[in-house]
Amino acid sequence: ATACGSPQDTASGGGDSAAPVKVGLVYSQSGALASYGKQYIEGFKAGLDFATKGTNKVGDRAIEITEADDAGDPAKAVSAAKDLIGKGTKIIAGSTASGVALQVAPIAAQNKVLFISGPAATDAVTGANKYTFRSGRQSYQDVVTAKSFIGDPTGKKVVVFAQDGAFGDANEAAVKTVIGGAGATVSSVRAPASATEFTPFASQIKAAKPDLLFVAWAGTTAPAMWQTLDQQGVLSSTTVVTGLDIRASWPTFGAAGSKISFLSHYFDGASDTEAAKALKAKVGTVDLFHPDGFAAAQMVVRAVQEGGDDVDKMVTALEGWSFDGIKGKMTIRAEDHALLQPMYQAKLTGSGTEFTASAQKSLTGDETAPPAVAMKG
Amino acid sequence: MMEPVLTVENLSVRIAGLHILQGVSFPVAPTGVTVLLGRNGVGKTTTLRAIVGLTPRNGEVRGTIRMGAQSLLARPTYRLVRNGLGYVPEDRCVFAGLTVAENLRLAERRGAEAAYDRVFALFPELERRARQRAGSLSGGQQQMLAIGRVLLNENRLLLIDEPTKGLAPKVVTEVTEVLERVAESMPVLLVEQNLAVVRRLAKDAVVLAAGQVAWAGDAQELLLETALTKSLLGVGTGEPHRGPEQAAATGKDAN
Amino acid sequence: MGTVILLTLTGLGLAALYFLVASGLSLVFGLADVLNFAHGLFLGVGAYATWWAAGNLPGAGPDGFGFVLAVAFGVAAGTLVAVLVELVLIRPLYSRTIEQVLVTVGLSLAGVALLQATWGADARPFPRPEWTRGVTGILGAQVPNGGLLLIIAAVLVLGALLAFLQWTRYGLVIRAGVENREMVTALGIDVRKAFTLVFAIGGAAAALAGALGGVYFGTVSPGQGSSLLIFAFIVVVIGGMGSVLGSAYAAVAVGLLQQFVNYYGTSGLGDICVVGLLAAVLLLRPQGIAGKVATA
Amino acid sequence: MLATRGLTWRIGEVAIVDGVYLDLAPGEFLGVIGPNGAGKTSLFNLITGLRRATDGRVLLDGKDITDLPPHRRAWLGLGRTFQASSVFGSLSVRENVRLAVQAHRGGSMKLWRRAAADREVAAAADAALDRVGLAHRGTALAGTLAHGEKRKLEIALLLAGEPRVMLLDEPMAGVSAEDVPELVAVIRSLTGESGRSVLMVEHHMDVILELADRIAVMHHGALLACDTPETVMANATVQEAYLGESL
Amino acid sequence: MTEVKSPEVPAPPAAVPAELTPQPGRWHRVRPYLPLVALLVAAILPYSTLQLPGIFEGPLNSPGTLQLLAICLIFGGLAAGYDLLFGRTGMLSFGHALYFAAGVYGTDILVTRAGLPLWQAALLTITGGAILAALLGAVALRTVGIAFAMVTLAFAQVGAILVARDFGGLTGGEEGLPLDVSGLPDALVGVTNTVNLYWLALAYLAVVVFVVHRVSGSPTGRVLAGLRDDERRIGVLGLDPYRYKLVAFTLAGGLAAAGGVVYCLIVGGASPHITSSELTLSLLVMVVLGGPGTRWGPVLGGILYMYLDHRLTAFGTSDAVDSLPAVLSRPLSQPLFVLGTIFILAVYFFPGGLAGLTSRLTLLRRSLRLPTPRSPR
Ligand SMILES: Nc1ncnc2c1ncn2[C@@H]1O[C@H](COP(=O)(O)OP(=O)(O)OP(=O)(O)O)[C@@H](O)[C@H]1O
Ligand SMILES: Nc1ncnc2c1ncn2[C@@H]1O[C@H](COP(=O)(O)OP(=O)(O)OP(=O)(O)O)[C@@H](O)[C@H]1O
Ligand SMILES: [Mg+2]
Ligand SMILES: [Mg+2]
Repeated sequence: ATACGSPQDTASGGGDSAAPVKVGLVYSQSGALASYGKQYIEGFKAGLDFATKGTNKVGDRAIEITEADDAGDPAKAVSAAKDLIGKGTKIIAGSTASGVALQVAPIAAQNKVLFISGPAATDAVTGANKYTFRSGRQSYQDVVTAKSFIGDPTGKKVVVFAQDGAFGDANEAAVKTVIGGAGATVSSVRAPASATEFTPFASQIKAAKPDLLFVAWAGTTAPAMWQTLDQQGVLSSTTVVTGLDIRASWPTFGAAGSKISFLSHYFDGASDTEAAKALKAKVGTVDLFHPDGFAAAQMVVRAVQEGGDDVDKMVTALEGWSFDGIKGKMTIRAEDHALLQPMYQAKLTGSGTEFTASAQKSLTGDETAPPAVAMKG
Repeated sequence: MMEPVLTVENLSVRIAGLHILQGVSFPVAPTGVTVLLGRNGVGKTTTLRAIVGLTPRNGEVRGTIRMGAQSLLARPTYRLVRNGLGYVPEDRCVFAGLTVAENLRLAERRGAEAAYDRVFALFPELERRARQRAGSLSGGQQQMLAIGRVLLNENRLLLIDEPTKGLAPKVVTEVTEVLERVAESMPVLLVEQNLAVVRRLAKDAVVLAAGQVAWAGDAQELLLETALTKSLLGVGTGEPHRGPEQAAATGKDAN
Repeated sequence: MGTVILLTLTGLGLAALYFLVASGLSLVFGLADVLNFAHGLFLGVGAYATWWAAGNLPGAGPDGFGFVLAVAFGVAAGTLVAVLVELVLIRPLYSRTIEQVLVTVGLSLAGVALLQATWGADARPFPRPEWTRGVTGILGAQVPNGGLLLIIAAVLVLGALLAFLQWTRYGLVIRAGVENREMVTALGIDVRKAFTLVFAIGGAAAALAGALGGVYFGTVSPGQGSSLLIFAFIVVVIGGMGSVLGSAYAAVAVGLLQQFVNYYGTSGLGDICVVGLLAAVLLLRPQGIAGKVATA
Repeated sequence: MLATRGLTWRIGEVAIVDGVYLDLAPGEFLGVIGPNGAGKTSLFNLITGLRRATDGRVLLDGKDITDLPPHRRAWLGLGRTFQASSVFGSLSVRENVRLAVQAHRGGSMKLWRRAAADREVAAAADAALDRVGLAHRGTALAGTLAHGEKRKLEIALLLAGEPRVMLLDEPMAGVSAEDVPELVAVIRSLTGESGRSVLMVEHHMDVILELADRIAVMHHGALLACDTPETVMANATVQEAYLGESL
Repeated sequence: MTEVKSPEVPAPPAAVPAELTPQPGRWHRVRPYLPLVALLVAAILPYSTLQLPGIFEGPLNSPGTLQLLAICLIFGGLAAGYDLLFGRTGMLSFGHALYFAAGVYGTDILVTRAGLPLWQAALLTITGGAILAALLGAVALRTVGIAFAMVTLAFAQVGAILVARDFGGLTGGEEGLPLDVSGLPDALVGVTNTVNLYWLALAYLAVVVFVVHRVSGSPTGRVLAGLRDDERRIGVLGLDPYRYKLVAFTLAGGLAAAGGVVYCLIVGGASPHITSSELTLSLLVMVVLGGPGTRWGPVLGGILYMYLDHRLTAFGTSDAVDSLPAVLSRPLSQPLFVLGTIFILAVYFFPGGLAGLTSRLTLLRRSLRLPTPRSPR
């Protein structure tokens, strides 16, 4: 090899129509979201298998996957993305954490590569730029599902209980638009994400006497939060809606679990599609973020099929595309790349460490569609 | 001559690359006071600390140090002390945050009677100030506490580093008297700059110079020979001399 | 009225948790002079060991005597780890404070990662007696029993620690050894034993906090210890390094402040107030509430 | 020149320094003696501002300096040594003195000049080292000096500041007998120059008697006597409280 | 009033700044030029296509490698700046991350939210960072020792809370704030231009090292070294310790803010990771790992730390680790486990830090050449 080169070299991808297609997966293999990442990658592999019918090839081009760990840190994700792009990767997928997705998205746009965000739920990924897509659901879709629990919202009183920060802000805003916009009065109780003692907040909620309580809480303090809401009698006095997290978290709801109405992105048994069967055959028990990986693989295959090495063609091929995913019919909305998909109402039953979720109702992708946003870049 | 209580042979200490002691050998007689003399920085403190196993971690000790047939090198300090080696350091090192009583209590040993009456008889001040924090004692008071602490137990040998440093003349006299009485019952290896004190106490003397023993023998003989003293210590001893060598209090107090 | 009582008692519960974490930290910090960033690890070990014992140890379980046994096992495990850490890692580094910080930081990273490697990153439901899930009505307030349990434990630990330090010979040795380790040895005392003991006590207190914290939170997760640590540090500093009693006062102040401000003020203000309290205390009394006035 | 007016420092109920009135004339050498714990070091701490007096005033040239921080007092010409050597252990001996010289020449912030390049400072520092006989140890780290050598360095640091009023706290402590006359000569030469005043605590009576114009005796924080050496030595109370019977 | 001494700060191991003790020897004449040579080598590094398998993913001139190197260089500079406080003045600040974070968020907000041109944003940010340091330092420096460490930690904690609270949507909360690159010079955008970011980082490092070197060799630097040993003595010599410490604190804060500006460009945004107290702790680790109070130690420590932090994620997922038995591979696949273990080992095997290594090697070499004669007898 030569020892000298230009500092602005980047490997040019493709050109050779039989060369493998490089796909980079940047997600959390370690760190706090490692188990989300694990589901994502299992789902992706099953999805790739499903979409290529076990060949791992699109046409005669093999799909070559490179995985990189971001440990939940945007700086590491950006480094990994730059490294992959420098090596000629045209497709990057992954992003377990919202912060990571938001910082990788501009990199993709600057370098004109396709980026398919994963489990990151932030609404801001939708419409971030022309090159950015998402394979999972977004907060807005959660909230629309929550709305389905109260029938006619007119004149009802809704309280949002959420963490400080962007995640809480997004949820509060979504509830105000969706449920408030439909005629309910929405107020909120916010707590620091680091809080360990929830009695003051439970008291505030109880004093507000809501018809519906929407809880948006992520993190390890959630069980303590639920227990406090239960102990202070909040769960038994009103309808409480929250998102159903991964299976591992179900037992942590304890007794509170049966008193909560869950909206769900996905759980084992929520759907019975071909894709779901294929996935289940691969991974055994399906969990929350398997579908995100699965859909990402489906999108990657579609992009390569239609676009080859041309990223702009890939984008065109994905925009407006509908496909049969794990959850049923999924549609990539052309205007802002939102992924319209079915959502579920669920109930948790069981005790000890054995809990099962069952679907109460499922909502179609159109029913839960978020309002379209303008493409930012 | 009787079997020495402690024998130092060919002791060599390096600290941080400096060769401070270069083959020092001397015996310590089983009775009375053996005094270690020498100019500032010659390595007197270093010698005592090597004996009691407190050479700093960047130091290196070679040679032999024996108490009877037993070698002292490479044994942890606390064991040496429990075996009857009492040590009063140069800068006193009382525990500033503890009371006087607690400082003394710390020196008690399991299974041995602590001789409080002896200590309080020698230093009544300590009894009066039993509940004062040692850190707020003056320099001299701290020195008394440091000596008192070691007298609480029976020892086979006492190592005392400049006990009169920083003490008022009156207290120097008191301390000297105490040491004189102590020396009746146990041998002492004393580092002292105050020649008046040396004259009063010392039986044997060892003079260090340039990292080696320059002179060893009978202390009174040394002090009588003005020329010899002058050449070894740089001072005349013609008349009783309240040495300028009286050093000041250091330690954690005051300032 | 009910609200005030509720906030006070739950605030005290929080304070008790802080105190349990902080007391061990304070002892090790103030007395052995080790800024122990690995304290969170001891907490995690205690919590996981309790969790494991409740499921796997014969005789132990989530309720009644079985639970006591599980907690005892957890505390023993935490103590053991703390002692090992002291013997193997800290002991060679006494009087090299910065290196100790480095080692304990390394240890906290590695240890938490190890917990995560073994049991996964996700929170696990914690075994706990039925009683602790309930509430007790006190003057119209529904006070969680988990908090009450913490308060009782904290008071017992406080009493035991004070008695130990004041009245035992080891307590004395520990207090002296902090000032001048060398001189303690020169009085014929094996000071290293005392420091090991301090670590054992710290480890035990942390492990107990971990186990009871598990009851309180309902779950155990690898990072739980570290997230409590920052408040524990604040409590230690406000209370005065090395002062167990000071830690108790400070814990109560911090717990109540957080609780009340979070209720009456806006969210997040509680934490900021605690930080403000810390700054104020340090500026007015740099040695903390009960810190010793060192003579300079 | 330097005066204290009822200077008092209490800790709780105890008066460590108890209403001390002292006057130090220009060029005067005042020795301070007193038993251990009499409050001599504490008095120095009050005068130099390391401790805040609970009561009373400190005047320098008639100006009230009681509320000034230590460095402001140093600017006005107050310098001291410490009973327990306090030198900059991680700097070389020469750097120690250079720092003191630099402090004396005005402590303005110089972030961008090379310290080593300042020849004047270096020369002044070397001169100070020479005077105490430490020139040969210039490159040694101050922290590794033997006790006696640190004492000398302390004095060199003081000299470098060219103070008008010097407070010496047991300067002879731990100095080799051999070097004492030399050091005494250095201290004496200080006073000769341009009306400098010295306040010196020393337990060593020979030195005090040799140098001091007047001697102040402290006892239990209070000033017992302040007079010529002869008068003080003859004072029965002093004999009893301080000197004790001769060895 | 009695003066009160707060409990001992863990005083940094005393080291004589190299520039204060002239070292005679063979190298004497070459030495001053070594840094320049190193700088030159680092500057032309991106022209090399050298492959260092196992050390970097791609050749030296690939964007991934350059990005990683750039981040390492930034932290090298950051550690060197922190050493001005810790190693050279003996101030143990636990809140240095705050000024770095102020640099990152300041730039990001001014560019993205206020739309300022980069140079204005950078200038404002650095000035602002220094002023912030001056203001907070003025308060914190009223305490000493551990109390000082804790007050600075507390201030940094407030910073972290403010960022997490996301007031007015300014900081993006836990999701962070991607940098809007539309107003940026083209040379700083895109993967192909990573090399420019690398040079920028190198320039930052060079500036910090030069400033720190210059300052610690200056009369003021000597006072700082004196402060490290005995603050009381400095006061009695006629220097105001407070003023000098404040200058050092402000300068270090300004340098950290400048580092934040460059870091923001390199990573392309801000995320709350950089506000955590762990970052300050890492700075401490970097400095101690390298050797406090030495010219190159902190730089090397910072570079090494960041390198390990980023590369260990790749190591953990490598096949070599995967093929080990589970007892080993599970912990080894946790980057933090490996990093933590490395610190611990480093403390035992490189006491005095990396910088101490050279002197130890010299000692070794010398003793090999002329074995010390054992004294006879
Ligand atoms: N930790 C150390 N590192 C480097 N040098 C040291 C150390 N301790 C002592 N020394 C050096 O060893 C020599 C002997 O010191 P030591 O304290 O034993 O002298 P000394 O005879 O007790 O003097 P003094 O009468 O002043 O107490 C001195 O030159 C001193 O500089
Ligand atoms: N911080 C403090 N707290 C309580 N008591 C103190 C404090 N500092 C000094 N003292 C007490 O004040 C008295 C005077 O102490 P000081 O150090 O001034 O005496 P001194 O005259 O210098 O004695 P010496 O000659 O022994 O050095 C002593 O009794 C001492 O115990
Ligand atoms: Mg000595
Ligand atoms: Mg004194």
